[in-house]
Amino acid sequence: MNNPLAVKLGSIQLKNPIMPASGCFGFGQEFAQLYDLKQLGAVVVKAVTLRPIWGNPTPRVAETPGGMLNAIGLQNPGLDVVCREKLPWLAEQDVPIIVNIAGETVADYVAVAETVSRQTGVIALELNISCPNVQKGGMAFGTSPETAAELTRAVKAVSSVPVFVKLSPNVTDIVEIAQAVEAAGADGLSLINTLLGLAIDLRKRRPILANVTGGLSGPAIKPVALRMIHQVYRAVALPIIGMGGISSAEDVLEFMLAGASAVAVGTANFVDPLIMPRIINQLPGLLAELGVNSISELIGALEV
Amino acid sequence: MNNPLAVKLGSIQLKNPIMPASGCFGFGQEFAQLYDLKQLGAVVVKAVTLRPIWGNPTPRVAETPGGMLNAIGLQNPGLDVVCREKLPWLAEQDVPIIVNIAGETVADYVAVAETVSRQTGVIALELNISCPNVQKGGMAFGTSPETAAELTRAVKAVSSVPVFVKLSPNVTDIVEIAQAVEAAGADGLSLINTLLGLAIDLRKRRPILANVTGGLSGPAIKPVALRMIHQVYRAVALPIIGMGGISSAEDVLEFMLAGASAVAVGTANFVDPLIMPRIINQLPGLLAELGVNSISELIGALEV
Amino acid sequence: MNKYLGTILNSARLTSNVFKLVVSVPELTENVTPGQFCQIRIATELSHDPLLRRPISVADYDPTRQKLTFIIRESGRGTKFLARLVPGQQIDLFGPLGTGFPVHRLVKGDRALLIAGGIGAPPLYYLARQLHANGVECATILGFRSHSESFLIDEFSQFGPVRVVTDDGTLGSCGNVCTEITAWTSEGLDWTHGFACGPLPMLQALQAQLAGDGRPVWVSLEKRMACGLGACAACTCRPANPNSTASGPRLVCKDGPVFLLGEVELGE
Amino acid sequence: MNKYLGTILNSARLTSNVFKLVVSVPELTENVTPGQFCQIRIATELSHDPLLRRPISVADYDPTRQKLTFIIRESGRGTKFLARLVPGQQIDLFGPLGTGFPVHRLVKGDRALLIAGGIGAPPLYYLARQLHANGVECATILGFRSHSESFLIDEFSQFGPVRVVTDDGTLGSCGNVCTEITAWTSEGLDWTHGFACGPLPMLQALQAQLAGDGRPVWVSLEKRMACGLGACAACTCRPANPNSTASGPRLVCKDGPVFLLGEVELGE
Ligand SMILES: Cc1cc2nc3c(=O)[nH]c(=O)nc-3n(C[C@H](O)[C@H](O)[C@H](O)COP(=O)(O)OP(=O)(O)OC[C@H]3O[C@@H](n4cnc5c(N)ncnc54)[C@H](O)[C@@H]3O)c2cc1C
Ligand SMILES: Cc1cc2nc3c(=O)[nH]c(=O)nc-3n(C[C@H](O)[C@H](O)[C@H](O)COP(=O)(O)OP(=O)(O)OC[C@H]3O[C@@H](n4cnc5c(N)ncnc54)[C@H](O)[C@@H]3O)c2cc1C
Ligand SMILES: Cc1cc2nc3c(=O)[nH]c(=O)nc-3n(C[C@H](O)[C@H](O)[C@H](O)COP(=O)(O)O)c2cc1C
Ligand SMILES: Cc1cc2nc3c(=O)[nH]c(=O)nc-3n(C[C@H](O)[C@H](O)[C@H](O)COP(=O)(O)O)c2cc1C
Ligand code: FES
Ligand code: FES
Repeated sequence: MNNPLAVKLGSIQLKNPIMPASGCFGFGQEFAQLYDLKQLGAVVVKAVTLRPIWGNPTPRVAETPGGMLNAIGLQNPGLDVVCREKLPWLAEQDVPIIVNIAGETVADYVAVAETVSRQTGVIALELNISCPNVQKGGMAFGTSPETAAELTRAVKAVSSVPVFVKLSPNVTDIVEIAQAVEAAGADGLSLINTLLGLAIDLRKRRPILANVTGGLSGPAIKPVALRMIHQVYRAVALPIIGMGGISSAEDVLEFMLAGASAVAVGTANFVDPLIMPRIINQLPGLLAELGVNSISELIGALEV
Repeated sequence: MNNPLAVKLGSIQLKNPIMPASGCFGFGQEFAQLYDLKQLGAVVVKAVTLRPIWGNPTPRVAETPGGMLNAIGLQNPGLDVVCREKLPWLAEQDVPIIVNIAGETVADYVAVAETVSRQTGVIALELNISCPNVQKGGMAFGTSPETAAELTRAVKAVSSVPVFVKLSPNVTDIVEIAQAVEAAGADGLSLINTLLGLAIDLRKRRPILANVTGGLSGPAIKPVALRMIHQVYRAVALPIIGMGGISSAEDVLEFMLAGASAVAVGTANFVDPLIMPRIINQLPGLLAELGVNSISELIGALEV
Repeated sequence: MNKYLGTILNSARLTSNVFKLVVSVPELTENVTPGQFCQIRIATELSHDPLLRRPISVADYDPTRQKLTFIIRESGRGTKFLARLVPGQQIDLFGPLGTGFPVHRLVKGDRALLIAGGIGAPPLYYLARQLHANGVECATILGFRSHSESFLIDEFSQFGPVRVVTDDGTLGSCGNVCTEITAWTSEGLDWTHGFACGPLPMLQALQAQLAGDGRPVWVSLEKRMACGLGACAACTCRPANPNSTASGPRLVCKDGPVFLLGEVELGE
Repeated sequence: MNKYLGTILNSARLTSNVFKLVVSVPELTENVTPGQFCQIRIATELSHDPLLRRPISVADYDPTRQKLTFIIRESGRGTKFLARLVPGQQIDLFGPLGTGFPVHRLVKGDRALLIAGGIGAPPLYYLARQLHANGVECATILGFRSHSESFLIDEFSQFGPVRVVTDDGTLGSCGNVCTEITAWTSEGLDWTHGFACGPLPMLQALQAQLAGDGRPVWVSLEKRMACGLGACAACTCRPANPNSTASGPRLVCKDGPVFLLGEVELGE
């Protein structure tokens, strides 16, 4: 019998379209205490940089209506530790790995991409050109089509696995950026990263986040994510990993209708740490209820 | 005794900083059944265009997590009816009027501005260059600094009252647009208009809105609004009317800390139709609790 | 119209997904016309989600004891919230809103035909009670998907003859309200004024069936709303004859929800 | 650690803004260490706001009857929600989380000093009960702003001597926990292990006062959290000595909330 949840992300075959969003799942070890990671379509790990990063001062998170801000600042143990400890452990869990990579310069990205793409279990890279919480690099790469394309080209040249470029929603025209990275050879797109936001502590007259601003995620941004995925899906041919506020099996299918071939669940893991296996278990029943044989039929099937 | 709620919007003196956001209050007649409009700092009316507009097909609104989408499409009875019926009625309520104006071409805007700015009771125009729900004009004017500046200049040339330019948040760099309209002679800024979003009816596989996409408003967008106001406040000298998700007296003060000299309450009027008088009544107590003598001390007082 | 705090007196299931809420609203002294509705707040003041109020028709009103009744079908998040309310809890109501049925256009001796599809029945119940009290004869057709989804049948029977029709024939005759109008008419049903509430396809079919009939039929429409008050233009509908005078857009929340069948275009 | 459904057994006010929730969690069979906490979900599954869970320390645990106690101060939206819960309602708990107090590092004859500031008292109560059961002597200093804000005094008294200190002198001595440590020490207080929980300024003052003391003092820290599990890096703190081995960032939710005083930088 065919697996109704199987999807293809370009050349990549996944047993289901559900994966964690980068930064919301660490390197998987903590959630593995709660359930078997093998159930997931893939695991997207926290952004990896060349050297270890401490990240921003705390507070790093703030709750907002229907969402949250974060300004983690890419805290991670750096390429060496990731390749020596984190990825080997994850590879043993028998789940496909997608590594989110970040850097301050093109050379940083290239160095990380070259090494990390060759680690066991890594099936794709996710190029984070959209982190709003670092001074250098990050979102700066993601708001200009030219720099986004240049970076994509450089990483593609060294990566041994497909490269997904993760776009920033903080732009006037996301389609323009998507087309630029498509032309530069990207194998797929991830969207969206967080919207830049500010939360204020009225009594202290200060921003809640030590970093002043942070990235807005969670259900609040879902309509913006769906709109951008829909726009991009119609304009480029690349497979899309969709994300932004997903918190139910219904949300997953809405993202696929808008054009996502797979989805990432981020903030919702904090609300319900068991959400991903729950969604995976609910999807077959929901598809049956909707009269859909294979989830991949829904990709881009929105009628407008 | 001094009025602790008094604020100045450039040359305009308001008895308090609370006004409805354009499009969420019609021309005031409906809410006047619930309370005396004289209590408000000002009334901002629905966008007025040269000719009557029917607007988009329905459904025109969709609920989203912590927010809503609208695609009204600038439905309004047109300049003649507004000047003949709506504004005279409002002027009789003894509340300052700010008229939001929209159009498809620069000439449209100019024609509306010229006439409407001379109506009794009108203290300012709000130039809507950020409506995401119309095919022509609207947001197109608000996403390029050049066209925004050109339109501002043209309207300033004919308006007999101060002109506030209402900016779109759907841009990479809102500061750049703000600076362009400042240079073009704007007297103030209103921000933010709605974020472009999409909501999907999973069972019908169709967008919920007949117009496909719509503008996201409500608490969900509050962090984005605060961030943009903060950025713009630091970069331009113009007074700002802040809006985007305000639904409490605390929210009002947060917007003022970020840099707003006055605020507009939009979507929250639908959640609680009595919200504006309630906020106005609560503000003096809240200020006292915070040890603030005059609300205008808070404008831009965020410590970063 | 005003914002009121109500206290749940009773919550009861009528079918597996339809429930009745009886709410005490001590401060309500306004008149409530059948066909008017309330915008019910879903979340408490500590939560922003679900954000918007839900429009729900008044299914009954007892002005001496200030008791409002709503009959609600659990469909999405908001109505699921309402279904969980228990006696003693408070809800925030904004209403009564809109223009209801023209109860007083009918006088003793007039003969009303009430046509309800599914969850369209509640507002017609309050209407029937008032018409009956005014000496108007009421005949009612209630359409449901099946026996298990039927409700309010005995209640309508207090006011006159009731015919039930179901899609699957598990109760009453098999068919829909249109086939039942035809059947009952051939058996001698006679009416002077019609009133209908139900799903859009039912109203469209009714409009086709009764086109040119001449007798006035009022229908209660649904439209996605934001303000419920006439201020936001979310709930616009077009007059059926755009060349008529007074041809501007009509608002379901203010000019409606009750319109004369044929007065406005029927659409989502 | 797991996600559990609990049922409120009891909700009671301890002061005007501190309340106690007793929750039955039949499926909880794990060990719960004093100092561990739960992430409590605020909104129901039908609502996205307030979105995040709230970290609340376990104030007591009865493993035979699977009853968890939380003592909570109403401050913002989330704790206001929790304050409205009534017996019979269900809550969604994720826990027990984090690394608690090293109860078993102390043995019969050791003398514990417990230092609590305001809402810092609850986790120390559960700790005191376990230490006492293990034969450890417990001396407790409870600091409050004033008499009206005091709570748990009798409860701590079951386990040993208690000194109360208030900012305004309305109960016990006038001062803060630091002045009380000094006073009590001069009156002969003798302890081998310290445990503290309270507001950041109190912990900072304690650190200054006890610098170089030599006796181990464990403190329970607070930090804004998202996952509560160690996966998101929201709750990082820096080791106080960045040149020490094992010098990577520490996580309050996983490596803490209990740290040895002096082990990590104290900050918001
Ligand atoms: C004037 C009027 C009177 C009504 N009276 C009743 C009644 O007496 N009993 C009853 O069960 N239902 C009634 N409805 C329909 C009821 O408003 C919807 O079923 C309800 O809003 C759905 O909310 P939800 O949260 O369950 O669904 P969701 O899908 O979560 O709702 C999402 C949004 O869409 C809106 N929406 C969804 N369906 C409808 C609809 N059919 N009409 C209008 N808005 C909708 C909601 O109000 C909300 O804003 C009435 C509708 C109108 C316009
Ligand atoms: C490990 C740990 C144990 C705790 N134990 C208790 C306890 O037993 N009793 C008790 O009353 N309080 C305890 N707190 C503090 C409690 O978590 C906060 O008071 C609570 O989160 C405030 O939520 P709110 O919704 O009322 O405030 P809001 O201001 O609405 O909260 C907004 C956001 O900020 C976070 N936040 C606000 N204040 C704090 C804080 N002091 N610490 C961490 N996050 C915060 C909230 O969790 C939420 O994400 C503990 C905190 C931590 C970290
Ligand atoms: C705490 C946190 C940390 C994040 N870290 C990263 C990261 O390291 N790299 C990245 O590309 N995106 C990161 N993101 C963005 C998410 O991967 C995701 O794009 C975004 O949160 C929207 O999805 P959501 O609404 O489901 O959370 C982070 C998000 C959060 C909330
Ligand atoms: C139903 C609706 C209609 C609106 N119409 C207009 C309009 O005509 N002109 C305009 O400048 N903004 C319009 N807006 C945007 C609001 O004025 C405001 O900028 C936005 O909704 C953010 O504020 P809020 O979150 O408080 O609603 C409209 C918003 C809504 C929800
Ligand atoms: S719902 Fe706002 S005008 Fe009808
Ligand atoms: S809260 Fe996520 S790592 Fe601590």
